[in-house]
Amino acid sequence: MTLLQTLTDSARNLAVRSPWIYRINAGSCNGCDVECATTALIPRYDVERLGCQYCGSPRHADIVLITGPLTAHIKDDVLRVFAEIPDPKVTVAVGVCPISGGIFRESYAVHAQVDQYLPVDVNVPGCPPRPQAIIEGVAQAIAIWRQRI
Amino acid sequence: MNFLRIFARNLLRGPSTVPFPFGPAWTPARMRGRVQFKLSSCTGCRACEQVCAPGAIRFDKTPEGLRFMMWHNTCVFCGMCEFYCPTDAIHQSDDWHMAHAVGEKYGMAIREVIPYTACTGCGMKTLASAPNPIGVVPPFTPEEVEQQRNQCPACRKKALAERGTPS
Amino acid sequence: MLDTTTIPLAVLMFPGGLFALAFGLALKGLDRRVAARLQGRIGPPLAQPFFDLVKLARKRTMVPDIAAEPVFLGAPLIGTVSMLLAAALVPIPGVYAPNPMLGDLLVLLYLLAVPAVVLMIAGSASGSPFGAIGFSREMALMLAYEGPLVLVVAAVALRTGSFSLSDIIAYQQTHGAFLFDPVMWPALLAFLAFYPANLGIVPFDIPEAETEVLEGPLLEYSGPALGLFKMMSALKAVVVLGLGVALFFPSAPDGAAGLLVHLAKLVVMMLVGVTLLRVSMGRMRIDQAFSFFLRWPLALSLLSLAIVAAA
Amino acid sequence: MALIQKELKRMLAYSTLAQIGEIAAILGLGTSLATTASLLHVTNHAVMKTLLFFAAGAFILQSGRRHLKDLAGLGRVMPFTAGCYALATVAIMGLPPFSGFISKFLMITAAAAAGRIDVAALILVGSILAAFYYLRVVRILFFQPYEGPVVKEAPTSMLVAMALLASAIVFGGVAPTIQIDAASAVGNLVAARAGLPPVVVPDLLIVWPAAALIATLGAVAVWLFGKTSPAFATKLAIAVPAAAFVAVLLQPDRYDGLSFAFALLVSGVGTLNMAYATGYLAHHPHAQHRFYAAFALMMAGLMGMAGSHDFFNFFAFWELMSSWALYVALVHEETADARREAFKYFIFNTVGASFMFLGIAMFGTAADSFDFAAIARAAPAMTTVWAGSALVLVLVGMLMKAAMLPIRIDYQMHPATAPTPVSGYISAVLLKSGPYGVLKLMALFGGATLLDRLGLINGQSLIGNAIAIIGGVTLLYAGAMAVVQTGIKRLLIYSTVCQLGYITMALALGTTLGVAGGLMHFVNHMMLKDVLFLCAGAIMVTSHARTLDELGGLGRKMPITFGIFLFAGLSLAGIPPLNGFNSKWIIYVAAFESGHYVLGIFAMVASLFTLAAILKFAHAAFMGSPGAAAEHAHEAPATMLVPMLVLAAGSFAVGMMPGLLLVPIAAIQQELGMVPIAATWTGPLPGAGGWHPALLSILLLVLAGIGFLYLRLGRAGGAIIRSPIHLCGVQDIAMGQANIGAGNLYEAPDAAIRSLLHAKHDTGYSDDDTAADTTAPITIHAV
Repeated sequence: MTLLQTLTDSARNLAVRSPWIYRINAGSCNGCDVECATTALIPRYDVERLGCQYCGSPRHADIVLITGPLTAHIKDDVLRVFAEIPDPKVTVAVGVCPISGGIFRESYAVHAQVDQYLPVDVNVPGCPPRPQAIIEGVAQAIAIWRQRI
Repeated sequence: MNFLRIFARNLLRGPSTVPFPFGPAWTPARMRGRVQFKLSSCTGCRACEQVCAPGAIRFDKTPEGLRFMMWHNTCVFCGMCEFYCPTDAIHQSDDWHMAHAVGEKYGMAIREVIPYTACTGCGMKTLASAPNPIGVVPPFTPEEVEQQRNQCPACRKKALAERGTPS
Repeated sequence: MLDTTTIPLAVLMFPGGLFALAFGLALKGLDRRVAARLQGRIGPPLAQPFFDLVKLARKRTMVPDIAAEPVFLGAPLIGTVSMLLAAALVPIPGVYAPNPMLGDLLVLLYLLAVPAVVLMIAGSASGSPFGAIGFSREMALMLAYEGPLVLVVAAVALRTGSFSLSDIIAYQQTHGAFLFDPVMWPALLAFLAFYPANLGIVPFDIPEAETEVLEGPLLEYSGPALGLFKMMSALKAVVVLGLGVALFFPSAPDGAAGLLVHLAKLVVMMLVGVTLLRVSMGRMRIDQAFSFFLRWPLALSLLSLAIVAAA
Repeated sequence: MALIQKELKRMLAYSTLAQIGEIAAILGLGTSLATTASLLHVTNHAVMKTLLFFAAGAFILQSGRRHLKDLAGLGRVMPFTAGCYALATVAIMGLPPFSGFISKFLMITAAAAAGRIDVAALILVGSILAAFYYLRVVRILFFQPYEGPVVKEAPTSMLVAMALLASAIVFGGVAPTIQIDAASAVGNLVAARAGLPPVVVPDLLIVWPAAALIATLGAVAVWLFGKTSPAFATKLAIAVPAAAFVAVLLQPDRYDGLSFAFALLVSGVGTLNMAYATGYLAHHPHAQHRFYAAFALMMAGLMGMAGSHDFFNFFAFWELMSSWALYVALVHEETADARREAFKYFIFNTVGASFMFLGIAMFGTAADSFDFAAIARAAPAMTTVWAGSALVLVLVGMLMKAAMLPIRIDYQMHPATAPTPVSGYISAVLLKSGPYGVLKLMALFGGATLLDRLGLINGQSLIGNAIAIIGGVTLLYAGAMAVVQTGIKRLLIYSTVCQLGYITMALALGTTLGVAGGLMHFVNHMMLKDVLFLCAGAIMVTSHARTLDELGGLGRKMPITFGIFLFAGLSLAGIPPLNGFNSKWIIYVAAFESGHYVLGIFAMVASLFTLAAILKFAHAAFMGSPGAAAEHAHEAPATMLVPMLVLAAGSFAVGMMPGLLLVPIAAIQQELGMVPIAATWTGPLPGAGGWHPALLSILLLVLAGIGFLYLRLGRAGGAIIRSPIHLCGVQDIAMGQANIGAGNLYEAPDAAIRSLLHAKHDTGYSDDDTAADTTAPITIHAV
């Protein structure tokens, strides 16, 4: 058992070093989206050091960044795209909107807390949160993802 | 062909990446980060509750005193509360390390109770908040302020009346 | 039968299977790191493609409900396997000469077409409209760059008089490498325009554009199937660059030094042709790319054919 | 004049004038052979014309109508009379195996013997015109639906007379010796009085090889039994080609090497296609036994041609194979398109055949015997101009058969409206008779005899180079056109013409490697293209679609057909370990070695076009999101799947062991007097860099096994999850709208090819043109 055990453990350690990021915009004002973009692309906060890479398709995703307060109009689309992401996945709610609805908390058009509908793992409050805060959130997400992979 | 020059410069100067997760990160001086609350200087005027756009700050009366609640996960860090707080009880620090697991979602809050004190005049429960007399002629002397600190609003009105100044 | 004992070793271990795969992944890692450094950021660790493969191996496989499953999952397998085999066909001057039973330049040329075909079948088998658009664009691109490639191969074959890669290398060792032979310069330029398109590098990776068509054919792939595609592209890099080296400047010392020189050449070709191009250019539209290939690469390869025929 | 006639009897009268004109022209030549030929034609024409008038009289008596238009569909109501009429029409057009053909052949030979090529050409043009107005009547009689009052058959007395005349025609064709002796006796009398030498008539007896005989009699039997017991007739239909196959096997000495292989292939693939046809036509059975009979007769023609030892027999069976038997098979579905396209193809074949007819007549008369060996011996004696022009005429006839001329390919192609088994058979086998004939002629006249005298280019004959260049240009042109098509069968037919270009080019190279590559591709293409057509047939049966845009996502409902199609398609397109690539590889190496590197480059680029066309077909039909046709689609029945599997297995076997084809090819080359290629049963491919496909395939399979382990890792977490495709979360797009149809694939190259070849968007079905308009750049076909 121990050989298999060590094998899977070493595989997990290696696998954890390449989390791919996918961003779902659940009706956000794009403030957080711009911050998420800077975390990956701008040389200053290059998230690729952690092995992260933006991927275009939900099928390739490991860490899912959700921004925006999940407006009613787009709710079921987001749920459907979220279902298309293969397991083991980790969800990071970026910005206060997905966590609690932020400014739009009591609005009729917003299904405020995202984690009523989706299992969220890490919250990164802020409107928008600093790129470093997002990187910190992603680092915590990677730690959680290590157990699930 | 200046992109070749840019490449050369990048290669020579080396990457300008901030080593954040593996090293400390620079924070700008006037960064509007996490909100901090100093209980002692809060006079319970509830101005911040009025002015908080996302409704992150809430007061409610409890038997021991006026409870102040502030939920970081709704706060949009606009800084209005700090601006309007007369006694700068609320202050935005530059701490942005607020990423947290979903477990402590409701843990990211400040819950402080401003204790009631018995009114020196009539023995009623009141907040020990210093009066803020505006437009009182002649202006209060410091020991008058100290003396009225522990009085309920009713006694303060009486004290003002005795002083003969229009409130 | 010829001594076929060396073939399984060649295909599985040294120039073929594991070695080509490992070197391909290292090449990809180096490419991503140098690209990051050119953009002034640190970039991923060198072994990043290897971590990607291990992670993909541990994820669940999802298949679209309208996809034809055997073709959907079989396509990446065939692509990767054909590239593993093609790696054994590419000679390493001074170190490894492929066994003639395996095949010559023409077989290698059409084995190179197999990954593109596999990508197309994967795109349309997945049933998604993005995949279909990716399929249509991949075929348009292939129709564009195959012309110049065939002409270049014909020019080289005419010049050396045979299709077997070992003879081509021998010819160049006696008559001087084509790199320094002015007659073959147009062919070299045409080949330089061809191999970024074949490897799907940014100016020409229109079929798998992340932003426009959400990675086209690879959209519906997850887990190990996607890992196979990544392996395929890594192997294809090794094979195409190896072909470039064999065709244009194969002169190298024998033994271990020859291997190092060969690997160094591959790295140089990768850095110049792939990384520099990838970082400095934006992605073309499909009709631009199509008409680009029918302009000067085609003209150059025709010119080279004419010169070689005349000379 | 006859052409513009509307009324039946006036048309017949004018046609009689035309025939008399022919007879007078031949009589005018004055040679003894000419007089005999014209006398023979007088007797034959008398019989045929009276039968035509009898039948016409019966029509007018029964239906009371004279004009051609309202004779529509009479064939259904008065089968025997119309049958006799049709038989007489075919005979008078000079088509084998009836008496008209013998007399027409003798007349043309007489004209050629007298050196008057212009007269012979005139008669041939006359017979082409005749074909127009004769066939028009048959088309109206048989292949148009009949509406009108009930009309009973002609009275028995007339029937008996017609039967007698019909049997005379048939007897005159099959055993013409009695008639010829009688005519030549009279001819001698006339010649003696005019002081001319006695006439010597070449022996014009159609020698039926056993296999051809079985197939013909079988065809007639199937047609007859078809009326009474259809089930038995269907089984008989399958038995006929099988019996022919056995007959060919039993008579190996009857054929030379090349023809023996060709005959085996003809009957083998014929059996499979016939079995497939029984399944295919079971869905909308109408007059399918007439179809089986025509199909069997075509096979008979092919096998007879393979077994022929002299030009007369060769041409007789060539005509039988590609004339009226083919017409009946093509026009089976009796729609307006089918009639138009079949008529167009019949006329094209007649024109091709008349070229050949003239050439053969010139050869025959120059060597005053039609036997191959005799002509070969006499060839050096002929004047270069005479022999050269004869050879060119025959070659043009054969190339037109293989749709090789690069101009207006869509006229030369066999129609897409034919039922799929026959159009598959034509593509795979019938069109191959062109290259087969070219190779036979090259071998017969190769080297010192004739070809070299006609000019040499760096060691190869001028004509050989010309054919190779024609082949090269055609394969590029047809390949490009194939990419642009969206009609199901139209696409496959264009790619057939492209592959035939490969074969003709390879054979015409003349080098041993070229001929070997050509022959190997000959067989590979026969198996692969037939499988592709059978798959297309399976699709059309389940979805009744005709263009690719109506299909989509059939792969899940028809997995076996999809698997076979993908295997055959990729193999034909030239993917390395498969057999299509092996033969193409030999052709590339041969082209480069024999100095034709331009043709080699054409070949390599064209194989890419084939790949584009095949993948477009596979995507539009099998993969992609399911269209309307996919709901009720179901897997093809067993009778259709078995032939496909047999052919696929055959091509896989050849892929693994190329020796299976190479060793017989080496034997054939030995017999044709060439240096045979070095080939052993399990050996690698011939040529300089000979590699072994089996080695590649085994290695691929081993590596695939290892790769599969990596693939299985993904399932560690349980079964594969089936989830809807990712449309960015949008739910209200109907599946049909999400389908990228065949029409809007490859926009950029499509536009380039269309502008280059100014090809319009046609699927071969006129009424479909309105549906798929070409102006809208990208039209998403709504469900």
